[in-house]
Amino acid sequence: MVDQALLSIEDLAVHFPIGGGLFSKPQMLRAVDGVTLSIKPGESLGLVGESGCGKSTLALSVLGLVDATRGRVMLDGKAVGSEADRLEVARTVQMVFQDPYASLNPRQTVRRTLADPLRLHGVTNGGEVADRVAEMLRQVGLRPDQADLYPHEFSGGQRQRIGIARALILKPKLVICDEPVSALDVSIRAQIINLLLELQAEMGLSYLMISHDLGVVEHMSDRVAVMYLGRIVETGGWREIFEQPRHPYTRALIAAIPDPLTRGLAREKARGEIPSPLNPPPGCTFNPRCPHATDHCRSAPPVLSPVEEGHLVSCWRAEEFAKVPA
Amino acid sequence: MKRLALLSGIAIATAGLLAALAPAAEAQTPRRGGVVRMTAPYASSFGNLDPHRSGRSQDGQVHMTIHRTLYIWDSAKGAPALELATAATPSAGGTVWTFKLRDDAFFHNGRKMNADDVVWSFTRLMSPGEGFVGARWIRLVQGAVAVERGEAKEISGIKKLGEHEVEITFTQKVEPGFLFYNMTTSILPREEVEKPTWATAPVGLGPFKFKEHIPGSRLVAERFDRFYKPGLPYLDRVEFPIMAEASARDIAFRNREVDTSILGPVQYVAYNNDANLRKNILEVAEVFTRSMVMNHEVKPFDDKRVRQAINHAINTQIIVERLARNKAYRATSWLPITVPGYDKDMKPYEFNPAKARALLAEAGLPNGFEFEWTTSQNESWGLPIVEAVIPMLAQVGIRVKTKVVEVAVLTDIALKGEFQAYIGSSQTGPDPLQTLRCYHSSTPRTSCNVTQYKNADYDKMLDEAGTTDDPARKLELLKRANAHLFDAAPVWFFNYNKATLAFQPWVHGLQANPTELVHQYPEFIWVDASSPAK
Amino acid sequence: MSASQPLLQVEDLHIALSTDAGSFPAVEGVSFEIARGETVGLVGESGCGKSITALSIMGLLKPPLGLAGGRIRLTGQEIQNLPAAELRSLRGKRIAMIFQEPMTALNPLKPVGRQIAEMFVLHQGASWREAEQKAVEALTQVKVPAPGRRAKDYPHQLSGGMRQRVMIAIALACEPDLLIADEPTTALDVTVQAEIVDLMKELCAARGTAILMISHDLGLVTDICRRVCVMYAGRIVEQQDSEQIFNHPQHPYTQGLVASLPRLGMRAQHGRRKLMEIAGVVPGITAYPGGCRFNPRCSRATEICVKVVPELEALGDGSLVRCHHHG
Amino acid sequence: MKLRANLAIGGGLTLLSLFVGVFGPWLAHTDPIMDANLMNAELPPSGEFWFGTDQQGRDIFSRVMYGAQISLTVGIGSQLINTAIGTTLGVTAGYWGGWWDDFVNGLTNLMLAIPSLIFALAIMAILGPGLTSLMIALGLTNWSYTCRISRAQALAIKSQGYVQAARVLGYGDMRIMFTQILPNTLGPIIVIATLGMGGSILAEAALSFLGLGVRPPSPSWGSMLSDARETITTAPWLSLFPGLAIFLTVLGLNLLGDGLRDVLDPQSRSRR
Amino acid sequence: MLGFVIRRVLQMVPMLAAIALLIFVLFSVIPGSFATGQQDEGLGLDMAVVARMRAELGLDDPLHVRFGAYVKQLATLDLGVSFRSRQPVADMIAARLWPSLKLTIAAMGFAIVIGLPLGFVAALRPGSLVDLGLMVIAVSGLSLPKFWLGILLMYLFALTLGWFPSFGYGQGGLWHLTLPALALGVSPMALLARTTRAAVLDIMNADFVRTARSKGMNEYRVVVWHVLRNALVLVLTTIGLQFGSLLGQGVVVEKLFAWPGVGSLLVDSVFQRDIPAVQGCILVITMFFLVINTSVDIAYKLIDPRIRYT
Repeated sequence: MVDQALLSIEDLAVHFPIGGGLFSKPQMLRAVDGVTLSIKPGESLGLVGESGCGKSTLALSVLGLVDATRGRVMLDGKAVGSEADRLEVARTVQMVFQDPYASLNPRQTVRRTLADPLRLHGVTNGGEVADRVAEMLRQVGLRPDQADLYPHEFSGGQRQRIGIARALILKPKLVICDEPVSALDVSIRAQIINLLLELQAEMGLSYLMISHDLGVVEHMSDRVAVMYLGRIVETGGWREIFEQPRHPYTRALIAAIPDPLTRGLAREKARGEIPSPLNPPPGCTFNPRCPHATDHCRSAPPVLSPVEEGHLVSCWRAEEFAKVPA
Repeated sequence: MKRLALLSGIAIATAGLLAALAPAAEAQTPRRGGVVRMTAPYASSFGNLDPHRSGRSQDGQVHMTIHRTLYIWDSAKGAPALELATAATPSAGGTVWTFKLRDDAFFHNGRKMNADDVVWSFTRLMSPGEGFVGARWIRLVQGAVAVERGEAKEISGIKKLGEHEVEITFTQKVEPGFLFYNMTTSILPREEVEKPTWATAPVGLGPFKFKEHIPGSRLVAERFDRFYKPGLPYLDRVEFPIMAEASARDIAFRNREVDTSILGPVQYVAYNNDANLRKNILEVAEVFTRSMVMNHEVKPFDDKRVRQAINHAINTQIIVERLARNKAYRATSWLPITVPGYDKDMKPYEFNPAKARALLAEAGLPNGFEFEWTTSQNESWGLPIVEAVIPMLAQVGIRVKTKVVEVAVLTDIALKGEFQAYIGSSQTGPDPLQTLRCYHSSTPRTSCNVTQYKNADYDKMLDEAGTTDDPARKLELLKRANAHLFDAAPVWFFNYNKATLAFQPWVHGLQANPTELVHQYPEFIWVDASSPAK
Repeated sequence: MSASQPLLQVEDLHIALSTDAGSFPAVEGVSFEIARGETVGLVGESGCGKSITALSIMGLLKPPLGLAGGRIRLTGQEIQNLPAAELRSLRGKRIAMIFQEPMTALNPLKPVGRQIAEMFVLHQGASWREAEQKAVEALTQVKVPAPGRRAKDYPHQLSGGMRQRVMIAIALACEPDLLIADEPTTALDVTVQAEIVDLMKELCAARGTAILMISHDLGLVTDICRRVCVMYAGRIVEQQDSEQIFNHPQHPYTQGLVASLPRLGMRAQHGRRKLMEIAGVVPGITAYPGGCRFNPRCSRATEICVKVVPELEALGDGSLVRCHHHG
Repeated sequence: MKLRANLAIGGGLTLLSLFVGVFGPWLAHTDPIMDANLMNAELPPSGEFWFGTDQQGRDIFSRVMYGAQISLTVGIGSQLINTAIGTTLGVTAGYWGGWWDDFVNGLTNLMLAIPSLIFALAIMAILGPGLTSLMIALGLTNWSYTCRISRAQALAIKSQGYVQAARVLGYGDMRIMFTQILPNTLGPIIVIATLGMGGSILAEAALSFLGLGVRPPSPSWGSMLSDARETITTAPWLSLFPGLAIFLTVLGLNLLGDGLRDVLDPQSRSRR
Repeated sequence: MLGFVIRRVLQMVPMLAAIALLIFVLFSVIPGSFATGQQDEGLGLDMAVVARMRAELGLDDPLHVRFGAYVKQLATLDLGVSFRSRQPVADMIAARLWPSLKLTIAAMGFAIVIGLPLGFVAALRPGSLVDLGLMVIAVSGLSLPKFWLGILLMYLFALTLGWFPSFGYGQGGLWHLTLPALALGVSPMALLARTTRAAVLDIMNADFVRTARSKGMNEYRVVVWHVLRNALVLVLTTIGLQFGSLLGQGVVVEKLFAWPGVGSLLVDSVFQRDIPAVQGCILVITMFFLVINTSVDIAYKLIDPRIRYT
C-alpha cells in the first residue's frame, strides 16, 4: 500500500522557534507534531481543522517549503525537503490558494503568470508555450484572448480559475487546495468546486483538500483527516467520518454547522476556545474542551489507532462512541 | 606721546572718508568705563586660548586683549615698537640682542613679570612634538631648533642677564621686532600654564583679564587694574561675540547689537552707499597678497612666458573693481603697499590678451593649454575669483578645470606640492626681507616657496639685503628683488587686501592695523555715553 | 405604542453611492419590519447592500454613501432625519450593533472593562466607578471566565471569541430593543462560532431584544432567525420564514444558492451530484443591470426581466418575492 | 479626503522643474559660466536680464535654468543610489529574514541614528566638494527609510499567495525577489524617492551653506542661494530667484509625493 | 518594566560601538590634516615638526592599533583630547551641550505646540479649504532651505520689526532663543502636522471609532476618549525621530545664529580637522538620538499595551 502512495507523510513534525532575542529563549511552536498520512494517485484527501491546527504548515512541508523537524515526506517515492530538487517537486505537487485576490501578482498579466513557470521548467519554444497557456485557460473555463489582461480585470471567481490554471500548467500529480472556495462569493463557489472535480477526473489528479467547510470536504473527498493542534485526531473514509464520527472533536465540528440538514446529526458542541499551540494542554490536547474528558484524558495522550478498517481515531473513549449515532 | 602717535595713525589711515570727522572725534576726552562688543568674524569659535598654539587671526583678537609680548606692531609708524621690552640693543653685527624688560608689568594673577618668564615662554614654544605655531618666530634663535628636535632641553641662544634683562643670540642678522611682535610669542606665566585650567582660563599681561568664555558664542574680558600703561585701559569690559556668518553679522550690526563688524566686499559697498553707515568705516591696506600660485615643477608653468601670459590675460583691474568692489588694491608684485620696498611707481601687468597669446605662442603653446586650478571657497581669494577668471583665460586659449577644496586641504596640498595652480592669500609683511625670502631657492616648499621658484640672481640680491648694514642699500635691494619678482611672475599677482571695519559711532580709539585689522589695541578703545551696551 | 406596532420599520430605503462618475444606487427600495423580540436575518453576498442597510439604521453611513430616500421608524417614530443628538441617544441605548471584526472594533489602547463601562457612563449617567463594576457584571453575563480580571485586559490579550463576547456585552449593556449583528461570527472558528451564536440567542431571548442578523451564511441565519430577507444587488429579492427558505425557495437566486451549496449530509443521502451553478458573476454597484438585477445570471430570464423591475410580491404564506417568474 | 489638488499642483511644478532641467541649456540666454561680464555685475531684473545679474555679471535667469540640471541631477542621482541600496537591502532582508535581516536592521538603525546631514557633511569632507561627491554623500546617507519600507513591504508580500505560488512553482529566490516582490514594492518606494528628492535638493543647499556643496563651473541652486546670502538686503534678486526655484521645486516634489502616497500607498499614510 | 528599560538601554551599547567604528574609519581617510588646519596660513610650519606631532599623537600607527587605542579610550568614557584646543573633548562638548539641548527642546516644543493642533484641525475637516490651506503651509515649511528661512526670519523679525535679537546666546534667555528655534522648528512642525493629520484620519476611519459612534457618543467624546490617544501613538514615532535628529539638523541654524551648540562645534572641527572633536560630536549627537528613541520605545510600552518587546 505504501509503495503505491503518491504522497506519504510519516510521523512528520515541524516545530518553529517563536520570539526570543538577545536576552530571551525562544518558545517552541509545535505546528505539526507527529502526523502520518498518505494519498494514493487519483485520490482526494480532505484535511479538516480550525485555525492554528497546523494544516497550512503541513501543506508547506509537502511542498518542500518547510523542513521537517522530525519524520519525513515522500512524494512519488522521493523525499521532499530543502535538499530535494525544487523544480522536480514543483512538477509533482502544486497548490491552489485561498484568496484569489492576493494569490495573483497584480503586476503580471495572466499570460506571464502561466508562461513564466513553463519557461522555467524548460518549455522554451514560444509556440508551445502559447499553445499550452491557451489550452490551460480553456480548460479552466476562460477565453485564451483574456491572457493579456491583468488580475484586477477579473472577478474573484475568474481569478480563482487563473489560480487553478497556474497550479495545473505544469501538469502536477498532486494539487493542494487550501480553502479553495472560502474567499469566494457564495453564488460562485459551486462553479469552482465543479471545475476542480472535473479537472481531477480529466487529468487524474490527486487532491489534498484543506478546508474547514465540512460540506465542501464531504462533497470532494474520498478520505478525510481531522486535525487538531498539530495532530491528526481522526481519519477515515468520508462516509465513516461524517456518518460515524468517533472523536468528540469531529462530532463538535459537525454539531457546529448551522444548517437545518445537520440539525439532527450531533449535539455535542465543544466548550471554550482553541488553546495556543505554543502551550498545548497535557494529555489529550482536546481534553479542556471535551464534554467527555476523564482524568485519564487529562494526563495521557491518546494514540491514533484503528477502530475499524481504514478508520483511525485518537481518543481514549473512541470505543464507547462506536454505537452512538452521529 | 605714543598714544598721540597712534591716534594720528588712525587719522591717516581713515583719511578721505573720515577726514572731516576725525578731528571732531579727537576733540573728545576719552571716557572711562563702558563695554565694547567687537565681533569675531572669521570662524564660529575661538580655536585655542593659548596664544602659543594658535596663529588664527580670530584667536589673535583675544590674545591681543589678554596677552602681551616683547614688541607690538605700531600701526602709525608701520613698524614694530617696544612693548614689554623697554630697550633692545644689538651687537655682533646684529646677531646678538640684549633686551631690557619692564619692571612694572604684572600678570593677572598678581605676579610681576621677569626675565625667567621670557626664557621659559620661548623655550616652551620650542617644545618637541607640540607644534606650537609661534615656534616659527623662535627658530632663528641659536639652539632653538635643537630643542624642537628634542636634542636639547634649553635654548642655548637665550640667556638671562638679570631680573629684567635677557640676551638672545640669533643664527643670522635679524630685526627682532618683526619676530617678537607676534602674539604667538606672548610671555606667559609658567605657574598658570601648568595648571589644568590653562586651556580654558588664560592668564596674561594684557590690559584685560579673562572673565568668561562661552565656547562658540562669546568671550568676555574685563579691565585689569594693574596694567602697566597708566590710566589704561578705558573700558570696563571687552566682549567678543562670535559671528562668522556675514549676513547675520550685517543684520546684528545694523540692529546695533554689536559695535564692530568686519566687512566683506558686498557689505563694503552697501555700507558705503548708506549715508549713516559710511561715516564709520575704518580701512587699511593689509599685508596680505592674493595670488594664483603656480607650481613651477609642472609644465608649462616652468616657463616664465606662460606665467607672464597669464598675468596679461586676466583683466585684474576689473576684478578688483567689480568683484572685490575696490575692497582691495591691485597687486603689482609680491610686496604689499604698506611694506618697505613696495614701489608705488611700478605699473602692474597690463591687461592685453593679444600679448598673452603672443607669449603663449612664443612658449610653444599657440593653442593654449589646460590646467587644474585648486581653490577654496573664500569669497575674496577663492572660488568667485576663479569663476571670473575662467572666461578671461578662455579668451587666450587657456582652459581651466576647477578643483574646490577646503582651506585645510588647500594648505595641505600647497605644502605637499600636489597642485598645478591654486589661488590663495599669503601674509606678505610686515617684514619685507622675510617676505621676499619666500622665493629664495634655499627656502623649502614647506616654509613658503610653494612655487619652487629658483633664481641665482634673485638669491644674491636677498642674501646681500640680509647682511648689509646700510638701510638705504637694503631698501634698494628689496625694491630690486620685488621688481625681479614682477618680471618673473612666479604667480598671478591679484591684489592686496583692503581690510574694512565698520564701527558704531560711539566707538573711539580703533586703529588701522595693517597686520590684521581685527587685532585691535583694546587699551586705547573707549566708548562715549551714547553706547547702548551696558 | 400598541403591542402590534412593529419595533422597526424600514420603508422604501434608498442608499446612494456618490463617486466622481456620478451617483449609484447601492440599496434600492428595501423595506422590512421587525417586531419586538423578533429575529430577522438579512442574507446576501458581499456588496449586496446588507451591511450599509444596517449602518443606515444606526445613522452611521459615511460619505461617499448617503441616505437617498425612505423612512426608518423605531416604534413608529421616524429616525432617519433626527437631529444628531437625539439619534445618538438612541444608539447604544435602544439600537445596538456588533461588528464582524471584534479585534478592530475594540479600541486597542483601552481595557475592555472600560470600554463596556463607557455605555453606563454615557446612557445611565453612572460614575466611572459604578460603571466599571457594572462592566464586570456584564462580562459575567456573557460568560467570560474570571470577569474581574478580564475587565482589566486589553483586546489583544483576549481570543477572538472572548472579544466578540465583549462586543456583545457592550451591545447589550443598556438592554436595547434591537441588536444589529453584522456578520458577528465570520472571523471566528466554527466551534467558537456555535458558542457565540448560542450566547446571542440566549441573551436576547432573555431580554426580549430583537435581532437583525446580517450574514452571507444562509445556514447561520436560518439557525437564529425566524424570518429571512435575501438581498441581491441592493434589493430584497425574497422574504421567507426560515423553515421554508431551504425547502421552498421562491426566487431563482435563492433557489440557486440553496442548490449550489455542498451541504453536509447531501452526499450521504443523494450521492455525489454535480452542484448546480449560478452562471456569471455578482455585478458591481456601478454596473447593475436594468430590469431584474438577477436577469443576466438567471436561467428563467425573459424579455420582461430585462426591461421591467419586478415588484416585491406577497405570496399567501406571508413570504414575499421579487420575480416575474417565481415559484 | 483626498487632496487631489496636491497631485495636480505638485505634478505641475515637478514637470516644470524637469522641463527646465532637461531644456535649461536651450532656455538660457547665455552660458552660465563663460559669460561672466563684470561690467554687468548686480544689475536688477530687466528686459535683457529677466532675473538680473549676479556679482560676476552673469545672467541669473540663465544660471537658474542651468542650475535646474545640477539640482535635479543631485536629487535624482542621490535618490537612485538611495533606492538601489535601500531596496536591495530591504527586500533581501524582508524576504530572507534570519541573521541577514538582523544585520540589515542594525545597519538601518545605525544610519538612522546618525543624522543624515551630519553623515553627508562627513562624507563631503572626505570626498571633497563636487557634484559626484554630493550625489554619493546624499545617496549613501538617506536609504534607511527606503530600506525600512521595502523590508516591510517584502515581509508583507512574502506571505501573499502569489509569492507562495512562485515558490511552489520552483522559482529561485532571486527570481522571486525581482519578478514578484520588487514590482509590488515600487509604489511606496516611488513616494519616498519623490519626497527624498526634495530633501536632497534642500540638503545640497544646506551643504553649500556650510561650504561643502556642488561647485562650479556648475551653478546649482543651492550654491547660488548660498553665495547670494550676503546680498539679501542690497541685491535681493540674487537670492530670490534661486531661492524660489528651490522652494517651488521642493514644494512640488513634496506635494507630488503626498499625492502619490494617497494614490499608491493608501494604507501607510501615518507611517514615517 | 525595569528589566525592559535596562534591556533597551543595554541595546544601545552595540549600536554606539558600531557608530564609533564607522566614524573612526570615515575620519581615518579624511584629507587635510589638523596641523595645517591650525592656522590661517599654514606656511612656515616645518614638515619635520608636523611629522613628529603625528608620531606623538599616534597618527602614524596602523589603523587597527589606532582603533584599539580609540576603543580603549572610549571604554573608559574618554572622548580624547582636542587637537586644536588641547582640552578634553568631553569638556568641550559639555560646554556646548546645554545650548544645543535648549535650542532643540525649544524647536521641538514649537513643532509640537503648533504642528499637532494644526494636523488635528486639518484632519477634522478633511478636504476642506482649511485642510488644504493648513497643509500647503505645512508643506511650504518643509520646502525652504533652513538657512534661507533663518536669514529671512532675522531680516523680518530682528532688523525690520525689531522684535527679537538677531543672534546671541545666554544673554536674553527666551528672547534670544526665539528666532533660532523658529528656524529649526519649522520643518519638524510641518512634518508633525502632516503626520498628525494622517494619523487622525486613519483613526477616525478605524472600526473602533465606528463602535464608539454606535455606542451613541458625540463627536467630542469620540475624539477625546478614542481618537486622541490612538493618534498620539502613531505620531509618537515621528516626534521621536524628529526630536532625535534635531541636534544634528541644528548645524545650519547654529552656524547662522552663532549659537554655541554641538553642531557648530562639529562643523568647526571638521573644517579644522580636529578629528577627536569631530568624533566626539558625532558620537554625542547619535547618542542623543538613541536616547530619545529609546525613551520613545519606553513611552510606547507605557501607553500602548500591545507592545511586548523581548
